[in-house]
Amino acid sequence: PRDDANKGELMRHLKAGKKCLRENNAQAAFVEFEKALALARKANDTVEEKKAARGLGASAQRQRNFKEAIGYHQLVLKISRRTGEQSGDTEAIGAIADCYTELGDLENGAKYYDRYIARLEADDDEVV
Amino acid sequence: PRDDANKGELMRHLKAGKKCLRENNAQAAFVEFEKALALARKANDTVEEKKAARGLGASAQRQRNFKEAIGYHQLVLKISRRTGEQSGDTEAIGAIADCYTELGDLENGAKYYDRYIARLEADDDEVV
Amino acid sequence: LETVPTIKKLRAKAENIRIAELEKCLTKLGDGLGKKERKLVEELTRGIVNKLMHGPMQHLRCDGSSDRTVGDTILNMQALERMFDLAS
Amino acid sequence: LETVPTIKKLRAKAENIRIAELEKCLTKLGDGLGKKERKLVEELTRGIVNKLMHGPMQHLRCDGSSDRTVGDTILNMQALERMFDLAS
Repeated sequence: PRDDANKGELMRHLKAGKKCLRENNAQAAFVEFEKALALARKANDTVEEKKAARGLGASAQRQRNFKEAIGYHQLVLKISRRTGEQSGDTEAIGAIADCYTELGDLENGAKYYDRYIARLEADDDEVV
Repeated sequence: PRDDANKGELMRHLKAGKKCLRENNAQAAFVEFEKALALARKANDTVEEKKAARGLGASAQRQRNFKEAIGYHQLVLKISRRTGEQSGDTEAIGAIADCYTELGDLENGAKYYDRYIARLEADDDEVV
Repeated sequence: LETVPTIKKLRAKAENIRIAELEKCLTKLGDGLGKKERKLVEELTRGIVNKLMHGPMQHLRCDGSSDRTVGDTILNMQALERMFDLAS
Repeated sequence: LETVPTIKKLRAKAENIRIAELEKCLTKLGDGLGKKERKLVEELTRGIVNKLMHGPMQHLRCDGSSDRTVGDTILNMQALERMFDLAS
């Protein structure tokens, strides 16, 4: 029941973060996803950890903190490598390319867009 | 109960027609949709009459009977005018344009594509 | 008028992708979807494709009333034929 | 490299359309959809957009290995900017 309570809290933070993002409140979203990330790590829950990392990346990007956003999108890819479960990778790679492009680093933008485009036709980026 | 039985038979023919189309058996599909059209008319059921007309258009088109197909797609538009219920019109207009284009009548193709394109951005072609 | 067959090919290309993805999804969903839900999902796929292709298709037409030139329309057509692999 | 910002804009355009249509549909569906179904429908929309935009995005890249020329890539970019109204 302790674990269940923690999972419940984790899911509440993820849900609240998504809601804040939809309402264009990226700052509040970031706080929610940070809490979710901490709880997911404590529980060794890689599925929810990835959702939190993705949310943090999106929230940072919305606030135009592109370097920080790249870090969190890279975290998504890192979790995928660790678990062998690639859902969400295509979107993360596209988002990293967007961030580099925003930073004016077109070389790295191009590099990640090439990886992104190569994945578009293949099946299928599950949604995290 | 008589009406219910007829409706059941009508729906079976529509379903069979769609299945034949998916299996690339347009000739068999045409027969099913013809039966469905007759039953829908007998029952004054304009919703299912439109589905049958649409199926007949698609089946004729698949067999490269483009003139016949145009007639059935026009029937879809005619039913819409009669009922004031425009679902499926965008697709019918696009299909008519395709048929004229196949017949080499690019003037009429262009005319119907213009109508089609004008409707693409507006809401929303319900599926018949 | 020479762009008219390109509109047809582009429409067919988009429709093939839409149908393939939709059927893949409906197979995965199995009986998890009622008739009304199925219809709304089909509408959703049509809405996305139609709104996405509206721009390209519009720019294949040159109706004289807009300031789009015949030259631009032809360039658009050639680019779309390349990009969507429409040469037949 | 000058096509890179266009890829970003094109991606954003397609994503905006996808999200808008998806939310419209989810609102209509209300509670008619379970969590798993919702996820599959979201995947469906991503699949359609990704497969539809694969060609155009690929043709914005000119990697030297293909026989796509820089000139074609620039023409593709200009056509996409026109057709998807990407000038910003």
